[in-house]
Amino acid sequence: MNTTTVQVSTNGSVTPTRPAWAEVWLMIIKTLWRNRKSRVGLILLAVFVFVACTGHLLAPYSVNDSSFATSAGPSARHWLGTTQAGQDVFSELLVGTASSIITSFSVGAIATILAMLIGITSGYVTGWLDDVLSFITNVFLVMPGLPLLIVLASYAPGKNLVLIIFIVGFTSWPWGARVLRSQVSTLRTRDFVIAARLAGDSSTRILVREILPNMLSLVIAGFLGSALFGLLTAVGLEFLGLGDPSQVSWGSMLYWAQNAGALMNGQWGWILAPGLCIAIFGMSLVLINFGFDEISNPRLRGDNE
Amino acid sequence: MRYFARRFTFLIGTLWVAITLNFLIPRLMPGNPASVMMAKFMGRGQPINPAALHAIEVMLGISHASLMSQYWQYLGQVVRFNFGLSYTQFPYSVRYVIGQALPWTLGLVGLSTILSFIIGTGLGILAAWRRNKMTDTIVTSLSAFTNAFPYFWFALVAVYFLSFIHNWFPLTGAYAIGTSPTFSIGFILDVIHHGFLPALTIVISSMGGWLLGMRNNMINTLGEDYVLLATAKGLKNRWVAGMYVARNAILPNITGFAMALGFVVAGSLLTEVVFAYPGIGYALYNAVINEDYPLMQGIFLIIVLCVIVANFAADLLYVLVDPRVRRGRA
Amino acid sequence: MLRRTALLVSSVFATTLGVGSMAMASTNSSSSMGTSPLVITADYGSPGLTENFNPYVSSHLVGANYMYEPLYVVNSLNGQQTPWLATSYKWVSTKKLVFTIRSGVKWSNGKPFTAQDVAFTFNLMKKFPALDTNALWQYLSSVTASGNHVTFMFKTINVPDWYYIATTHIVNEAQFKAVKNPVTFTDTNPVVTGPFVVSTFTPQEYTLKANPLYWQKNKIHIPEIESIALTTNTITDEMISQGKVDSSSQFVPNQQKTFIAHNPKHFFSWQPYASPWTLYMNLTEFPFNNVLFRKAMAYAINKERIVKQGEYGYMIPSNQSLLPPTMQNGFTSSALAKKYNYSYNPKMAAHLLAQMGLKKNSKGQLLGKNGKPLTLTLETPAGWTDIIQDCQFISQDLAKLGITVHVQTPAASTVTSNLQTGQFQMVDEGAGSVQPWFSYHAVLSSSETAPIGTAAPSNYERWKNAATDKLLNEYASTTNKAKQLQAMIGLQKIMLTQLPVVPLDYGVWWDQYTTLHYTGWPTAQDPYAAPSNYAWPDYLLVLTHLKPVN
Amino acid sequence: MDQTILSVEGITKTFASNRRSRDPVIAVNNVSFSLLRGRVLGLVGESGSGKTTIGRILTGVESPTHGSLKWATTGEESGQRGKRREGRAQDRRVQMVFQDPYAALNPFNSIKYSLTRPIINYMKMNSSAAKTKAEELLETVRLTPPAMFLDKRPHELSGGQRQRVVIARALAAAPKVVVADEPVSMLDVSIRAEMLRLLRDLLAQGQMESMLYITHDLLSARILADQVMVLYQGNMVEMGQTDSILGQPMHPYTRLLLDSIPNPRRRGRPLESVAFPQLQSEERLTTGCAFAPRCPFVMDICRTQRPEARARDEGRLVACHAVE
Repeated sequence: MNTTTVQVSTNGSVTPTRPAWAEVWLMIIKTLWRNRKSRVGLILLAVFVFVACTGHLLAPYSVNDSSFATSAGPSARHWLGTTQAGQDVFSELLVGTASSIITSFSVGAIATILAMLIGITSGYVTGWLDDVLSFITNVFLVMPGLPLLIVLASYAPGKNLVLIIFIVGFTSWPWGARVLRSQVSTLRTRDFVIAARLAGDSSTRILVREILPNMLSLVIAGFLGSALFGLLTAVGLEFLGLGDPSQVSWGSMLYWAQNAGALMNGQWGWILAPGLCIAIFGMSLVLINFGFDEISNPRLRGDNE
Repeated sequence: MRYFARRFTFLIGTLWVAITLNFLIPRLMPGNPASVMMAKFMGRGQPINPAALHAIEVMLGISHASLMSQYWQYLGQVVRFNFGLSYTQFPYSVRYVIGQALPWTLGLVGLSTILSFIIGTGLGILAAWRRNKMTDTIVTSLSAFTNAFPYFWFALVAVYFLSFIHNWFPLTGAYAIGTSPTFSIGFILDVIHHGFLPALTIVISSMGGWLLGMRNNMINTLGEDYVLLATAKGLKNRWVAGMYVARNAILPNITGFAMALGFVVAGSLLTEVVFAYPGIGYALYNAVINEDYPLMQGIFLIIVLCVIVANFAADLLYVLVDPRVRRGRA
Repeated sequence: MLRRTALLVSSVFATTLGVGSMAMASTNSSSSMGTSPLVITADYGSPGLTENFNPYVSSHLVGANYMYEPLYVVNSLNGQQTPWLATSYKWVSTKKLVFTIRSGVKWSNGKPFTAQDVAFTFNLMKKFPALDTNALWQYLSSVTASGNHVTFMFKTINVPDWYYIATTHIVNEAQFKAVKNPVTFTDTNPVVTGPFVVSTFTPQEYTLKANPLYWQKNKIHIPEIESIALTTNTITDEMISQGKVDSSSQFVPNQQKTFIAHNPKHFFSWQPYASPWTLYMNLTEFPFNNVLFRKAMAYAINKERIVKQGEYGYMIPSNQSLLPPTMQNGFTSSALAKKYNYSYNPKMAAHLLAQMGLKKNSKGQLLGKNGKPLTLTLETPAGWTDIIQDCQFISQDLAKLGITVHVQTPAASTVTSNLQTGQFQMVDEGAGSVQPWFSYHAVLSSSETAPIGTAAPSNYERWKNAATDKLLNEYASTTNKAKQLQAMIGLQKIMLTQLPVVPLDYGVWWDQYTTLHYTGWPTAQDPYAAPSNYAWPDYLLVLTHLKPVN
Repeated sequence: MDQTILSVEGITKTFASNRRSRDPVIAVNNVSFSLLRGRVLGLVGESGSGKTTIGRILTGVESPTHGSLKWATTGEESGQRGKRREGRAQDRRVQMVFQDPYAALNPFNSIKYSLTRPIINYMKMNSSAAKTKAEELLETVRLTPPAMFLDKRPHELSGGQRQRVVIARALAAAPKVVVADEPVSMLDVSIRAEMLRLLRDLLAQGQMESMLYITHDLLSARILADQVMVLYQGNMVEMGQTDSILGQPMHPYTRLLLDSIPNPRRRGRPLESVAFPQLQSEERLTTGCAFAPRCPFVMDICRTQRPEARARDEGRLVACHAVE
């Protein structure tokens, strides 16, 4: 992974020592920022995260305020109209950003942690454990996710966001695990890893200090991919009525809008806005991943820099 | 042949995992399947006749045997494609309901997968060939956007504008109401007319993946030594060179093709719901909202079976396309 | 798959015979008789229809209700009785009921309909208990035919059960005798007494044609019924708004705008009230075991907001008596209703809670017995969007009183199972039944309840009261109208003063119809039947009332 | 004087070429040698000759399929090391200097981290003592002032500086044997000789007891190695004192190697790019002399019988039927 192209100033002997991980992050962010596509993605993502944090403050009305005319189309007071229960759609969109992004990132995090546990173990060990883990990974890779999720979610005793996050998270790790496994099995034979072994380091230390920093970009790329997959899957489940409809999110907005016949009723804003938000948020993740493709694949470098 | 045997073992192993999951999930979840059935078969708020309860239990084969013996029995039934009786379409069997729905999904998913693969791969080649030009920027950015679409949302909007407002396409179903399925030109045209918009939404939402994958493969292959060599040797005809590269770059996409099938199936599930297309996805949705658990489980297994058989087929196709695999050295 | 091939083959034959034409969108195209078929959407095709007209199988197609007939048609709105396959009935004693069977009725195969068919129908249910979904044989001891009379003997007195006996689909003995297992019989070619017989079937629609041997042939002006499978609500909404369907019975959001406004002269909806959505509370638990708390609930919940914002204004707030307005005739005391009028009054609710001795903490949260803030759960099935919305309103209303309510939406079967076993705090569910006594019996009778952990048939809140049981029994064991009214008023008083459950808003009979092709639909002015095309046995009345537009 | 430190006895290493092939590749075929105190053994051969594999077996990163390593001082067999799972703690007595100083140092770790790890692990020092020791080591490899280098990261150093760090790290474990695998081939030509001299000096200072120098470059072996062993496709073809091998090569392959060395007076090509027909691993001869297909003096016996290594004068060993 010949990626050490970042130049850090060498002003004398007083260069403060950054911890290794900070170095890794710095390099990644710099590389991302240099790529035009991933820069756009980062900016978009920042906007969404900002709205997620401040949505309840930005929203013109409370999402619990159902005192407005019901099922109204867009107007000056209600930019995206109102719901069948008389809530302001625009406020729901802003407030719902938080739970949608939390869903997306939590799924990404769960899937990434599982992918790391399974993929790295499988890549670092050899023999039967690797065989077993690889088999499980491949099986779940082939297993069509959404039908499995639907079956799981419909058997689940209660419908709530946390449950959806866990179910989606626990079924979306295999792709990442596979990528990480092959990366680890390559890194395992690198000279600096052998050197660390000769230096007497333990396997755990080698993993954490030698191998992981060198695959962080892959891990993050996997995280972004899972986050996108997680958002789309969670939205799909919510749309099918398998989510928690009381939780204001983009997916539950689409569920309510569809059930209230929003398009038939001329309330296009109610359907279009959450869908567009999902697509643009998802696009920001895809765009950032373009940057990661280039970090892990030097041949793609030079794209639109 | 050893390659074939390995892939076949994997196919069987995956099926076994799916079947076992399918067996375990309902049994590990809280809740009593018998009470679901009772709620379905008895009128709500009406007196319950205990004899009727028992009769229904026996009829639906609710077993109180041990988990292991239920498992063996279940395996035996699955092998014979016997998934029991559907609750909502009682007394029709799950197999019958699936048999009704499956051909439509196979047609829709099959057609749209092939279309999206061809279009996406083609555009990917184009984007790689015109790398960093206007075409590339537009095509890749657009596909980043379509890749992040929720399939069903796109379908909702499409059905509203193209079918409801403009009446260009039918609103629902797989063929016109009032016609019966026959093998006639008129009927086939009708089916295509009905399937066009669902297929289109699937193609648009799923081709981005092929496009980006193919573009990356192309750029990688273009950097390979043998391509540089070929160019140096004076393979001046850009078209020939392009095809030469594309043929090699497409190989990883073929495995991706099989992998992605699972995603396309998932996408088609939601699309079928929006279009009320009488396929397996819409059947699954209805099974879920009506809590028709036998049907739901049967459909899950059939989808798994289709996807992994398609995977297996793609593996075999890969052997045909890539001689290195054939010699057992990939 | 075999069936499918058979279907293809048969339709090929049909095509060559010129019966099933390949015309695209034959919807509402004129038939050969010059009158449009009646186009309805009544059955959910999920994903396609499955051919099944066996009236005893719960998944049968609605069309079975237009072919098989009962002894009496009873208006589901007001209990009005119309003699149908029987001409009269008589309670010889409270344990002996005799129906006189109509003569001159023919089965669609040309054979005469007899009392023997009726007796056979009921004895078939005895033989196959799975068919007996109304548990008739819990009370019956025998059913016998002699001449044109059918005699029902009861082992337990149950006068109201007349309703279920009178409205049972009567089947042909010769046909069903040959069926090995009527529980899984799909009855694709039914032999019937009713106005229609099966014509064609595809997974997307089926057609019924007028029965040429029908005994009230003069009342049937519909040559053909075309029943299109319901798919998604949205798509059906789009179809009805384009006038492609004559009768549809489903929930249409905002139908004034999405349906009626498209053609106000011809598009209509009359949705009368049915039994109420009700708040079940677990009476074995604090605080629901205190009548003051239940009264506080009745005052605290803004039912007006529920019907206007949660239910699109289709519904009206429910009376605490549990009976819908149409059923209160002759069964209610208006004086009582006036005296116990639980209209929205949060102050009164707060007052009642204070009277219970519940204190608030500094954050304004109401404290329970253990000194911790009172936190309750309210369940309703996933997918029932309007009810979920209602529950959220309830949660907001109770929050104003300092009570935290978590709305949970598990699968419908989980809710049912929780209700049955008593593992719940509050549930918003439908309560009540077609006839007043059944409503009270189901919700209040101690015979319909069970200890926590054991499945209770319908008294989920676990109301156990000797006085209630006595009143229910008094009603059931007399045919004397005056005595029945007395019992009814006693039961209402219990509902109004003890509030075992809190009814919220009345459900409605969903209905959309057009006068483009047919007139004579039931309306508020002429409520001769419940208007929904799934309403059994009411829709037989509708079909015998409809007249084509020229 | 020639005290054996570590003797390598008949090691063979085979790899399964991949999971589906039945014929394993023989990377090293029955090779024996001894590492002597204060001496450098040069291991010479073209790429794929098995020299790197031998180096890795010495370090314990890989284990031999057959044969053993024996520490002369204790008589301890190191052969059973192969039974250990990979990834376990290694024998600190053998350390390694890698070919590519860019790949041998983790770009994300500081020089201090890389250097102090073996000290902390093997010397059981605390981190401040380890830091002092690391500074000493940097001075030993002539990176001064050491404080300036400790906090740097690999990409802030030049190739030569990095290789010095790699050498310092190898010394940090106080090894008996250092395996230097092409330590200068990736470095700038101008500093190669200096680096080789550094290694020579370190051995002379007693920083290690013996060294195995792996190279494809016979000329560099002349600078560093006391003895040379020439490998061809995993087989030892010739071994002896460096001067005598270079001065009087006996095996045809050694001669070929010498002929292909770029000579300022005789224009030629470097060895690595000599267009020898590279043989597919499966097609390697399992009987007869491995070099036979390319040997200009090939005889019938060469194709049927594997030549034994036979002792010549001055401890010279040659495996060739043609050399009598």
